[in-house]
Amino acid sequence: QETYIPLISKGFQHQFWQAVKTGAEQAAKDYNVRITFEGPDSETMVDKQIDMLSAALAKNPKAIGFAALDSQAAIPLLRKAQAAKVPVIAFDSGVDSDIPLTTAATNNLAAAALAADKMAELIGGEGDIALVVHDQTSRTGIDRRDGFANRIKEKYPKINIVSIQYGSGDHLKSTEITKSILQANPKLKGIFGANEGSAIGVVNGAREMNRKIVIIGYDSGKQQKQAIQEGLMAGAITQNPVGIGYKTVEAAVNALKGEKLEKIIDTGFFYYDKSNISDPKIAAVLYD
Amino acid sequence: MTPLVVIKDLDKSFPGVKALKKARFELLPGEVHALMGENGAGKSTLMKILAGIYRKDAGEICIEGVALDIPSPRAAQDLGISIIHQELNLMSDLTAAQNIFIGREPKRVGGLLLDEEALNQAAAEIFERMHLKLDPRVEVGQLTVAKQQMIEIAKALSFKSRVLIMDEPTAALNNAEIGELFSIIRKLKAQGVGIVYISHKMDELKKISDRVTVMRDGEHVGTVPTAAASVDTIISMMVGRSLSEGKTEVPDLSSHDVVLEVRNLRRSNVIKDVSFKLRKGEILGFAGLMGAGRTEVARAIFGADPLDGGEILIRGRPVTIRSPQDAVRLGIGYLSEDRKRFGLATGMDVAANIVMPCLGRFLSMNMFLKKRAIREMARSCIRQLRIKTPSDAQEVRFLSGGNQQKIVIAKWLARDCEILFFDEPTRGIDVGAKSEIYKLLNTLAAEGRAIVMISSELPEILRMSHRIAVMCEGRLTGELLAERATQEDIMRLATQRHSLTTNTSNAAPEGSTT
Amino acid sequence: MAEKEAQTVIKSAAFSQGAWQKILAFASLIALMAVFSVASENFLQPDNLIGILQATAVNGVLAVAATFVIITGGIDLSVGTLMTFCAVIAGVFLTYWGLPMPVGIVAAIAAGALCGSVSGTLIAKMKIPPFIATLGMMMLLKGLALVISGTRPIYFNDTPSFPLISQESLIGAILPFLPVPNGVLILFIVAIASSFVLTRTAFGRYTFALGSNEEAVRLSGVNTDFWKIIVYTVSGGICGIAGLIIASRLNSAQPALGQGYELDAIAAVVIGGTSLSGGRGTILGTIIGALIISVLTNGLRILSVAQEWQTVVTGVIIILAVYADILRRKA
Amino acid sequence: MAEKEAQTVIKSAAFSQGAWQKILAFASLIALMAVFSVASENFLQPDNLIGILQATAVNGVLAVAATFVIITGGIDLSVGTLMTFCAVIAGVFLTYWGLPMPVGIVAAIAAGALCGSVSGTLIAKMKIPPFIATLGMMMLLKGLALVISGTRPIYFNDTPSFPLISQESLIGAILPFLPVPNGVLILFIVAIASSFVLTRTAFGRYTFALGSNEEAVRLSGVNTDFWKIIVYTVSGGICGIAGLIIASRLNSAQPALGQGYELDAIAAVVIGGTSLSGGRGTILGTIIGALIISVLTNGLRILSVAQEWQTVVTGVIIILAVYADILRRKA
Ligand SMILES: Nc1ncnc2c1ncn2[C@@H]1O[C@H](COP(=O)(O)OP(=O)(O)OP(=O)(O)O)[C@@H](O)[C@H]1O
Ligand SMILES: Nc1ncnc2c1ncn2[C@@H]1O[C@H](COP(=O)(O)OP(=O)(O)OP(=O)(O)O)[C@@H](O)[C@H]1O
Ligand SMILES: [Mg+2]
Ligand SMILES: [Mg+2]
Repeated sequence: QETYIPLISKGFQHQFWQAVKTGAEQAAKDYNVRITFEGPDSETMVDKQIDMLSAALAKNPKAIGFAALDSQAAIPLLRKAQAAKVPVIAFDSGVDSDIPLTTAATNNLAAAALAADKMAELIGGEGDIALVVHDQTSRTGIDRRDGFANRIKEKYPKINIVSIQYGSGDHLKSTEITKSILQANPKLKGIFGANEGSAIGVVNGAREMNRKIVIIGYDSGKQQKQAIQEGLMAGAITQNPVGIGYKTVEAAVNALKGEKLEKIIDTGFFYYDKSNISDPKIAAVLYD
Repeated sequence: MTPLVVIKDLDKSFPGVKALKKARFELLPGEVHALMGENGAGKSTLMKILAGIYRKDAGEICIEGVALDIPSPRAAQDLGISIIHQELNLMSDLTAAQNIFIGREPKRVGGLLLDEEALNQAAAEIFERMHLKLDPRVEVGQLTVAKQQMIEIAKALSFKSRVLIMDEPTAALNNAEIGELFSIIRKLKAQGVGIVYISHKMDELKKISDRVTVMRDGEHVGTVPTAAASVDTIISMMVGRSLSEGKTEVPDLSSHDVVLEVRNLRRSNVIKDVSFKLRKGEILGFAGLMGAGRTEVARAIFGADPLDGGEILIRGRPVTIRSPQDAVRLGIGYLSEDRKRFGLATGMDVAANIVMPCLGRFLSMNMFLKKRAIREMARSCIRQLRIKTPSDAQEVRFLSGGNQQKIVIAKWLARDCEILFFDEPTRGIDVGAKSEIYKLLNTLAAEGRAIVMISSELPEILRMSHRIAVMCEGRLTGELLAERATQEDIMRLATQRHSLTTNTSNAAPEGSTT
Repeated sequence: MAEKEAQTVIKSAAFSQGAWQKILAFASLIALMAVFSVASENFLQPDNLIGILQATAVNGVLAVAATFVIITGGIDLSVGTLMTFCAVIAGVFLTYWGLPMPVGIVAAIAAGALCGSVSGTLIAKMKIPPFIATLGMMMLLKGLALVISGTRPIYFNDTPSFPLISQESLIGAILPFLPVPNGVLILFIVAIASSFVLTRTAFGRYTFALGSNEEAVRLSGVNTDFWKIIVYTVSGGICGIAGLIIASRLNSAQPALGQGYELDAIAAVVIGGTSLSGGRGTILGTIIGALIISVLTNGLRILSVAQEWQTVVTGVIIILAVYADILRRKA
Repeated sequence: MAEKEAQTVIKSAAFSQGAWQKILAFASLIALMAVFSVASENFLQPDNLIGILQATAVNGVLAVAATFVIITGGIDLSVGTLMTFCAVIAGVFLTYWGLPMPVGIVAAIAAGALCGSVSGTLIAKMKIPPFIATLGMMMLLKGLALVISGTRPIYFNDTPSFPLISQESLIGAILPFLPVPNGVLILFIVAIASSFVLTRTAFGRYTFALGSNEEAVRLSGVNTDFWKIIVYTVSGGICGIAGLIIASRLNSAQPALGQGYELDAIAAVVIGGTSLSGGRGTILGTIIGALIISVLTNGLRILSVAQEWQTVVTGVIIILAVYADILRRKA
């Protein structure tokens, strides 16, 4: 009988999640298991994700991969999985619970702090900057915003964050937001876009306003890579989405074999810019 | 001469109702053929089938000797059949001219653009022919029922058809407009157009029709030449018995208390300084031409529209009425002239409509509906007013027009008000039921209720009222004692202004007695 | 809209009392379930069926709330964010202020009713079209939920009995083979109570009457403004109940959740045969509509249909289900 | 709904021809702009004003599309995802198949019209309520956009003139001080053409007539089904234009975008004074409505109001703007 492992992610349509899915599918092929990959439309839909998890459990899976939008909310179902002896592998961000056997994730706080360091370096350690974030309440949104903002506050007193706005990762909305931020702050030196859609929005906005500012993005995708190559974007943080997907499935397979797993699988993150974008190590974790 | 239309053995059923049973009808060119029958007899249904609105269940329709099927209104139009519906069927957001020519708009620039000018021009020409003073560019939704009815007529005329069906075209019109309509009908008749004329106004029969076909319960009762039949014969064919009529005895009311007094009522320029008194047990007739402001006065007193000034006293005490709710609480009821818009929740059933104003009486613990009591109430009204409906749970919109009107009356009977405004209460009601309603009004008055009856039918006003108030252009132009008043007196008071049609003064006194 | 439905309705009216009719109303739902049962053995498992019911609880309660408003001919876009707002209010009372659970429950429902009455007042007294009034409320409440909660989820860890509201199973405690979660129980209680109120009370009667012909009702001496406000107030209170269910289910008040839920709720109402032009509708229909949505969503997931195809299929089946219902009424 | 508006309408109609009236219709918009100009010097910059116009382009075109449908008394929930679908179609034609730009443009608009005609057919022929038919289409198209694009954005890098559609400025090339982007130009062309069509052609006449009293139109022998399908087809075609504008602006077809846009579009229409019960409405109103939304959003961002408060304020101001409009018509 085939081994079935559903993955419940935080999203589906964004390129980041598609890359995670690619990684998971790759691992599924390598280890000869069947996976499905699902996620709600937006990162606010906590209950919709719970329903997905519930349906996944009804399919008698061998193991489950789960990227919790809110780890507390999922605990009753995770307990159910535990009772049914279905190993749970957390991915993307942690679940506040000891039920998941391991977590394959990026440390978003640290990654965003690295972005802050790069920003500070590029604008010369002083001046006004702003953030365009995808979501005000989701874990990734909060971590990237706080990781960035706290690092600025702690280490760069002369840098001033003048505005933090949220655009749902919608390219168009993020473009409009960027334009109003630039309009309101003529002396703005840089903007951090906290996910792919936000980052592209920032690039579009700056281009439409014809303003030269330092833009630091997050994740990859064709447009972001292109923006970096053309010099519109200074650089971006990339996680290793394909790796996250791959490691999640791999960990599940190992758990089923009865192997002992590390509590954390750090899938790592990198800062990339024009100089190292073609570096094989970086290119491997970027997606189109 | 081949008949224009021959209808044979037509059957039509609606769920729970057999509306037509082997119905027959024949129409000759150049004939005005009256179609008579009680409310719910199946007149409108028969004509709707002829106009392609309903499909027949069985039977045959021949147009000029050819048996054919009329599947859609368009097909009927192509056959030269047009209809004036009993219920207004207008697009209230469009202008008069746009309504008339919907689907047949004149075009320009190779058929691409509407020729609005030609459209208005053509409508104006039709209005001209009807001697109707109306701007073709006015939005229909703002017009009174009467004017809307005139637009329906104009629309039907614009088709230049061979067969013209008029389903109660005069229900909302006054004598002047009726006179105008009749002269148009005579012209069409001379051109060989066949006209089906449905009406509950018996006096119109003699004036306009050549033959009369009577229907009862969906069946053909008989067809007679109008000249050879008396009104009484026709009535007894319709209702299966003869009706006795008599003028109301006017009781001596001078000792009765004044229950309602209105002083110097004002509302923009539609009500100008109206004052009157209403005594207990009195029926006060409100006469006037269309648009005289009678409806406005009733609505204002009832709190449906805000007042600019004036005083209302009930049993000698001044009251403020800000909403219909206040009015009803003070024992005032208002039966609206436009049943579809203001009278009925047509999507709800008969019982729900009847108890709407007095739902409070049918609640236990002020909250829960006493369903049985409601049904009993409804059934007693249905019996009393002979409302033709399969059950009290039938939705009102499936009833015939006259029966809908009876529901509105039943509503206010159930409410049991001290002071009642009846605005055109017998509009669209058959002769049998009309005399029932007259009896009812008399009984109500005898019980000590005070009644204001607004009516555009002078014979009705003269017959029913104890006292007659006449309005013109928002002013009360006079009060008459019913015993001595004549139609001429009323018209004189009512026509101190311009009517909707231009030649009011010569058409007006054309009223007759039934 | 009313006009074109007349034809269908004429024919349906004759049967509308029949029990046969009531069973047929479930036809699409049962057909769907039959298909999924055949397609996957996992579908008809008790656990999964209970999962479906639980997934219906929140949307079902919101749809009941929306039904009241839609019967009056109005529309309520704020149900989703109002639910969230009420959940946040419960969180503030219970977690931030540490008050006892009944207080939190009352506060959430009262907050819902209050917000509903504000919408109702805007609509009835200020004559603002329901679409705009509730759109405004939707945004207002979305923002306020974030402001009040400090843009953070509020957890109910200090109120250990809070999960009781929707997760535990009272029925299961009595009938162990039927572990229906309390959230579902609440849905059915709300539905039955609402259905009773709509068909048996003066309030229900006026709700229908407002949607049928408001002006005629006003001219019958009924205080239409008052009743309209009450309708929105009741609807708001029911959204408060939905807020409690979702908060209990997630053991937290998620302040960003809620937008988009109004569409699901309205869809359930309309799939259930209630007309957006007002004057007619049933709670039973709404519940069936909500179940159709849940069964469809769950079934496609159980069949592991690719997510992009899930939405395609859902769209098509919703249209087909409503079409089947239209054909049934014609027949 | 129709009934309660009668009063207001009666009074408004009296003036409706006046130029004064037309100016007053802008009152809320101008008041908003005045407030923001005073509050921030950055607001009234030419750059920012052009930015506002550009931000209105997509929603404005969608709102125009929705206006047609709403005037008939229907509703179109699929405008947002249809726009995306059309953008993806353009991507497939231009990038995947490498066809010349005009072909892609025609394909996108044709795809929109085709989908619109499907919705129209469902509504007119199968009598499916517009809410359900377009909800189904919304989901269907959302899924199909993902399927066709392979859940990846499609870039237009191989069609170098593609950004021309919305980014470059034709007007700016002629009048250098007025660098209005082409997207805005397209919005105005679409608006003027639509307004012309609605007021001057038989199609426009039937659009209003259908919303006013469909049954009466049918009884007048007009093929109402046919015209209804045409209305949805035209509306779909206009969504196709919106798809081109957004694709050109983002230089890519983003298949995941679009849901939620329908609410903004409908809001613009209703703020602009078009009644959801059909029969009346103007394109000018719709454009003003769309501008009110853009100005509000932009202004609050320029003032750096915290995001949670932005939604609160937006909700309140939308209600107030509509209320002001109601008062104006009464006065
Ligand atoms: N659409 C319908 N659905 C159900 N019953 C209907 C429908 N139309 C008419 N009926 C019923 O058919 C019968 C005949 O109605 P019809 O309208 O033809 O009467 P009528 O002779 O025109 O009466 P009135 O003088 O009151 O206008 C009535 O009992 C009516 O209730
Ligand atoms: N809804 C309305 N909108 C605009 N004007 C109206 C409206 N209703 C009535 N009017 C106008 O108010 C005046 C008084 O009309 P009202 O209906 O009170 O007259 P009436 O004497 O009752 O006549 P009718 O025989 O038509 O009932 C008329 O000039 C009429 O055109
Ligand atoms: Mg009739
Ligand atoms: Mg009158």
